[in-house]
Amino acid sequence: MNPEELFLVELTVNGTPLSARVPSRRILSDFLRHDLRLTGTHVGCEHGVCGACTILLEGKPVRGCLIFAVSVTGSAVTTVEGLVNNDGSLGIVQRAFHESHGLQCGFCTPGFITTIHAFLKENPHPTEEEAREAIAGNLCRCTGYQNIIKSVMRAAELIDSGVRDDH
Amino acid sequence: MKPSRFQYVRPRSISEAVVALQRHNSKVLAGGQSLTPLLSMRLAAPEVLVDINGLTELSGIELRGPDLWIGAIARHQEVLTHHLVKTHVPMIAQALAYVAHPVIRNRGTSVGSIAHADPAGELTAVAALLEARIHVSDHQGTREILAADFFVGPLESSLQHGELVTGVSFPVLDNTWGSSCQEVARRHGDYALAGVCALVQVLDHQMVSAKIAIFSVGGTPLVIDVMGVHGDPEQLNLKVQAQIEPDTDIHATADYRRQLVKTLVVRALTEARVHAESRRP
Amino acid sequence: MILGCAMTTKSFGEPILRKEDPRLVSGQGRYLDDLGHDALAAAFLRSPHASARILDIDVADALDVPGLIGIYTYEDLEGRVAEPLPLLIPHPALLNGRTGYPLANEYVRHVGEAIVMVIAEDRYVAEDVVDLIKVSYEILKPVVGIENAKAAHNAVHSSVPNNVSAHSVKEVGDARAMIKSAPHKLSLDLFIERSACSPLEGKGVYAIWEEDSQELRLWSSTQTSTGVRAAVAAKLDLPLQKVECIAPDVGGGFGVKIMHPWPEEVLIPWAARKLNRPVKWSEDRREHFISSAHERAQEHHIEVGFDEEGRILGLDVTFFHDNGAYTPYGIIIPLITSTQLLGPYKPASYRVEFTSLFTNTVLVIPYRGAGRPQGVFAMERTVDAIAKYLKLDRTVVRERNFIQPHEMPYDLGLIFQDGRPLEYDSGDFPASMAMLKKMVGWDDFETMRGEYAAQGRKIGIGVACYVEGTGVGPYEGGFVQVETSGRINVATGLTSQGQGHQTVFAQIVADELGVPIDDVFVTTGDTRRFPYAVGTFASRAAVMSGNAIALAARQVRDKALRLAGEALECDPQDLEIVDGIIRVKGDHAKSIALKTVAVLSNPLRYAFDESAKAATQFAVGDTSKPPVPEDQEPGLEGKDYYSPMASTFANGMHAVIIEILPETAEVKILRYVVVHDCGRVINPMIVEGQIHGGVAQGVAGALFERMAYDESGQLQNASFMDFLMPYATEIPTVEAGHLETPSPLNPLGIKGAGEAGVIPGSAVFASAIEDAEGFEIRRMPISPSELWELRRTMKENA
Amino acid sequence: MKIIGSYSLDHSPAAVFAALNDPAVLLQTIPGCQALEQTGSTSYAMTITAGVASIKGTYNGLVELADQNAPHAFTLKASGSGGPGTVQADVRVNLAESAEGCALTYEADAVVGGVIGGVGQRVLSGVSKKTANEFFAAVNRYLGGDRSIAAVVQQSEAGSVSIRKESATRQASSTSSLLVGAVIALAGVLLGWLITQ
Repeated sequence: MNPEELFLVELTVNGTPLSARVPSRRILSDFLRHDLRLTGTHVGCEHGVCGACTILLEGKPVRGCLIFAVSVTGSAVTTVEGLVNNDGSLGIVQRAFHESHGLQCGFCTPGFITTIHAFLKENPHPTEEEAREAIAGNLCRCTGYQNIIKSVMRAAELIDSGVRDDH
Repeated sequence: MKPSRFQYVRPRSISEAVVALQRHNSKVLAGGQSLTPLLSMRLAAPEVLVDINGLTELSGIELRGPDLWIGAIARHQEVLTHHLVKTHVPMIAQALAYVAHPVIRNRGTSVGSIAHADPAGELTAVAALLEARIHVSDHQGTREILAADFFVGPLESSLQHGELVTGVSFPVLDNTWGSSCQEVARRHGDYALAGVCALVQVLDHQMVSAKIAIFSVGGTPLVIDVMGVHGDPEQLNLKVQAQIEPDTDIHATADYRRQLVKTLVVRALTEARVHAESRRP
Repeated sequence: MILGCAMTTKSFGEPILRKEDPRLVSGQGRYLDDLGHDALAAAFLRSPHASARILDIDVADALDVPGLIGIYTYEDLEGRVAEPLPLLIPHPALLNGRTGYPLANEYVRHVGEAIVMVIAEDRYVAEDVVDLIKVSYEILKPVVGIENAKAAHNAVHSSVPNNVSAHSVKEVGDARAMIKSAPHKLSLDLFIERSACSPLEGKGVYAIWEEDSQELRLWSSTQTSTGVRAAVAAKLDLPLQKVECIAPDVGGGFGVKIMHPWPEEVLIPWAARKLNRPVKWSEDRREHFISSAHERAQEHHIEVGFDEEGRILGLDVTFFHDNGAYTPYGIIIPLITSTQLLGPYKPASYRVEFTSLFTNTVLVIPYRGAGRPQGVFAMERTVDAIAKYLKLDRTVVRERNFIQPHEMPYDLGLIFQDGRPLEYDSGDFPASMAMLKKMVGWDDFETMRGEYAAQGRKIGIGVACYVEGTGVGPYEGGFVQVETSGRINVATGLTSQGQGHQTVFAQIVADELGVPIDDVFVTTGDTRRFPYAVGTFASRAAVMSGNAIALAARQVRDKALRLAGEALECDPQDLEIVDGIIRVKGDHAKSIALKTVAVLSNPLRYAFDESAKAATQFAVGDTSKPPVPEDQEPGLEGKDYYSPMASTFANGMHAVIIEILPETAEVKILRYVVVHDCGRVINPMIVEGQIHGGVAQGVAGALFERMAYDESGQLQNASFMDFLMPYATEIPTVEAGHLETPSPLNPLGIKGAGEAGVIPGSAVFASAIEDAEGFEIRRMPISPSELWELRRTMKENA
Repeated sequence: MKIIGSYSLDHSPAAVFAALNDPAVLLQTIPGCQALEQTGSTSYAMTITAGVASIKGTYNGLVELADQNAPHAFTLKASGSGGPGTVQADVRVNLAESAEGCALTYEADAVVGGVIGGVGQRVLSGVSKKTANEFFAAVNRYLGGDRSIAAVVQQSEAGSVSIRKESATRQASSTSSLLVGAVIALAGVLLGWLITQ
């Protein structure tokens, strides 16, 4: 059997240009985690249901496990690591999760945070039902979602109060 | 759960794409939201994957004559929120609201969903009900397939080896028409246990046309003209039940699916009528 | 209860924000698959058959895959690795315990059992190789489901022809005679189906063999790193001192990660040593479904006798437990069901008999709740049936059967899962019920029902009670150390999977020592930091490690005060510690920093930094005494263990109001109310979070999740597409009320809270659905389709 | 899982029975059948390419037959495996006279294992019924004189397939049992499920 053909995949990840040569079948979440070593993006099911691998592709949340890295070369990607403020303090959604006990084991959390970050850009003043709807494509086994919804509402409050968020 | 090897082709034009699709055991990669899990589970192992995500000429959503054209790589979310869709073929947006979750809709394509011919696909029902036309290219030329001829079986279309769906055109319906998409799923965003789309025309507060498409019940979307019986729930149900052949699976019995269809048909027709009335200026 | 000392910033009992969070929300967690990027990857060929004999394994086609490192079958295993996996919890009633091999030895007994291990440069390649290996099987007739296991036309293990792994009978009083003579009798058959923990992170193992020092370091996504360490050392024939096991951040456990060693926990270290290269295996979702563990499947037959008032005179429970293909974790689940079924009630007599059965399905170990959801379902359905029969309010029958507060501690006359007498330590069940009824508006419900009925809507209310033995032994330990920088290091051996241990244990230490919580750093699940431990399960971490750490902190405090007393020339009794400063009560000028005492506690020869200079031999010391007094040790640190006489018993009561859609039989949850008593609460925010998560799993288990095996032993819903773990849109907002009945059994007065929320799920929904529909609900979970079919059957029968 | 289905053919039960037991016919009519050969007195091996759209794979199967009662009924026991999974099935086929010609009914008791069994439930029975109908339609056409190769499914096959089909036909023709074909036909139907996901 022949060695696999490699493709150069170049991404701008969290503002930094990064690249690696990988086979065409490398899944984007694996590429970020193992080739670029950004392990904040998690993989919970590899079939697109759990949402733990959600990242922002050109600002829009997508499932990292349902995209081939080679297919998005040249794109800008934001992961949960990239939502930290430039001074290292927590971004608004991250802070809201901390303040609202929106996580327990933390495994699903990066996918929620990226999803909610994008959601609040579009709808900065959600109702609780809209918040529930917004997170309804992500699975969490620990929290029962109640405090995640609370976190969405808290993040909206923080945005309103003018708390710093670099992203 | 990792895909097996494939040769990756990223064509720069439709003509390059259809040439690449001539290769043995090739498969189109558009949004990949249905295909990638199949690849990761190794249920599908195409030798060649033709990635059309770079074909920006296929990303359009536009009016073309009497039709609304949706290109092969227009994402569900773009379609769902597009003003032309909302204005001219609102049923598409009504159906897309049920398709998975926003994050999936950001990447998945509406045309890909039709090409996938999933019996639970909301858009297959919309395409069938609106008599949409599927535009196909291969290395020899192009052709159009009527939705009624396109869906052949569960996950199977009349698409031939080497063919690429470039877009789907939906006839634009004026504001005398109303539509609705209704379904019941176990969880929010899941494949429906049963679903019904309804399309009605109302003139002078009189229903003059009423058709439904049933999905997730049987292998292909089933279109039924219910004009005449639409006002009589009993006759309506008799007519519909005679034509469906639901299966029992781990989530629902066949009879429960029949019950859902009975309920959803009425719900969809009622809502479609309300929708038609609401669209009038 | 803490100490009788003054504290300015008490954190025990406060909703302190979690110390874990900043790391985890910013992507800086380190879960198993985040480690070892350059390690070799393992993948497994797993049986597609539920019962088969392996005839041949043909690897010829697989050998030329670039990147392949090794292919291993049972024949390749060496030494104790080739022996059956250990039976972790033997029990006299477990007559025929059976365990599997790390790789199947001739027979496979469930779909998913590992047959071949492939090691390759990465996981993609490893899976390519797996695809090219051909195994031929002689397919045998599988045993699936309790009925087939009982019938025993086929055997899971040929050496156990009747499929019975265990049988047990317990009696308190003569229940059968009491039922016979009771004024009223009922019998019920009740079923609960299989479900599973399903943490978002699967299992995983990463091992590094240090050839030079002949040492093994392994990371496992486990609920017990000490257990894994001991098991792997034994299997690999290594001295314990040459093996260290670390649980990194763990993405949820809920029980499935307490089992050890999993086959992979033996095989990956074995391969790492054999190849002298780091090796990693990360379980994927499909593997988790078919090769980890499930729980819950039980079939119960109940005979109950009661008086006119609804008081239970005799309760006779016979149940069958499906333990899957193997019993590595013993029969803990049916033991818990049999002992915890009674909940807050005191039937005059009780008999329970269970039979545990082998089936050709994934093995069974505890899933959050561990046998209690089934027991509570059985008991609560029985109580509801009595109420219905006597036309009494369901809560009234419950109240009449409650153990009363003045009867505490209450001995149930049974032996609990820890081998000790089952005695409730505390609890006020009538108060809990009163609170629940008030919160949910129980007494006004008929008005609400009428209002809904007037709109053509159908609603129902359900109630369920439980008692949960928590904080089981045998022990946990705690270590507390004050560094000269003022940093407080705390270690305990048990592991964390999201319970907030780094926060709650820090809260305990901050209060005990009088230091800012920010200075306290907790390590869990690392055998290098604390080698003696049991593990995180049975709602035991707060009770066991919390108390051990408190005791260790008290040692440190005593030592600090003694040393400070010497330095300040005063009686330690007159000292207090506030914000890390030891000072004389009432004379705050006279003080010494705790970190300075840490310097003094360790007499030094060498001044490696400024603070150390203060402890060198020419700087300090009473020359009339040795530098380290005879009964003392250097360093300001303490270690202690907590080993209780008995478990503590938390309790709770849930009520739910549901609406059932008339046409589609979909169940909508209108309100979900919880009253919970877990003794003194360390961090109410975290306890509430545990309840929310537990309730979500309870809802899931009642209305959504099941393991849908077909008759041939194929799991038909082995993905998140068809195993219906609920999203936010399916889970209600929980309204929680708290009672605090302190446990008299431990220094902190606490009880466990981890599992509570899930326990009454099936019981409370069955109660509510029955209330709404009017017919009996005897099997859970229930889907809209099943409820609709049941409704139709009832109508046809009527 | 149990699959029950029926099909109405325009020819007599005897003609249908004969066709279903003629390996040459079966090779032409089983969707995706590539090759078959006798491996024992009542056992046969077959290779089948099956699937929907371009999601296809090649599978190897074994078939045993029993309970033959010409021209009314027969049972086949089939098993097969490929990348996505395994299948074992007992299929009872009954043929009865009808106004149209022959009323064929089948009842399959099948075990679908591997990945496909775990994730394919949503469409398994739909796909299997459809594949069965395609097969019987092809048999019907064959009996009606249409000799074009299994039109429905073969359209998308590459050229190399038909070459292998020809060589396979020769192997098949050498088998003696009249029942082989029917058995393999239905095995093919069942195996066809495998890669439909």
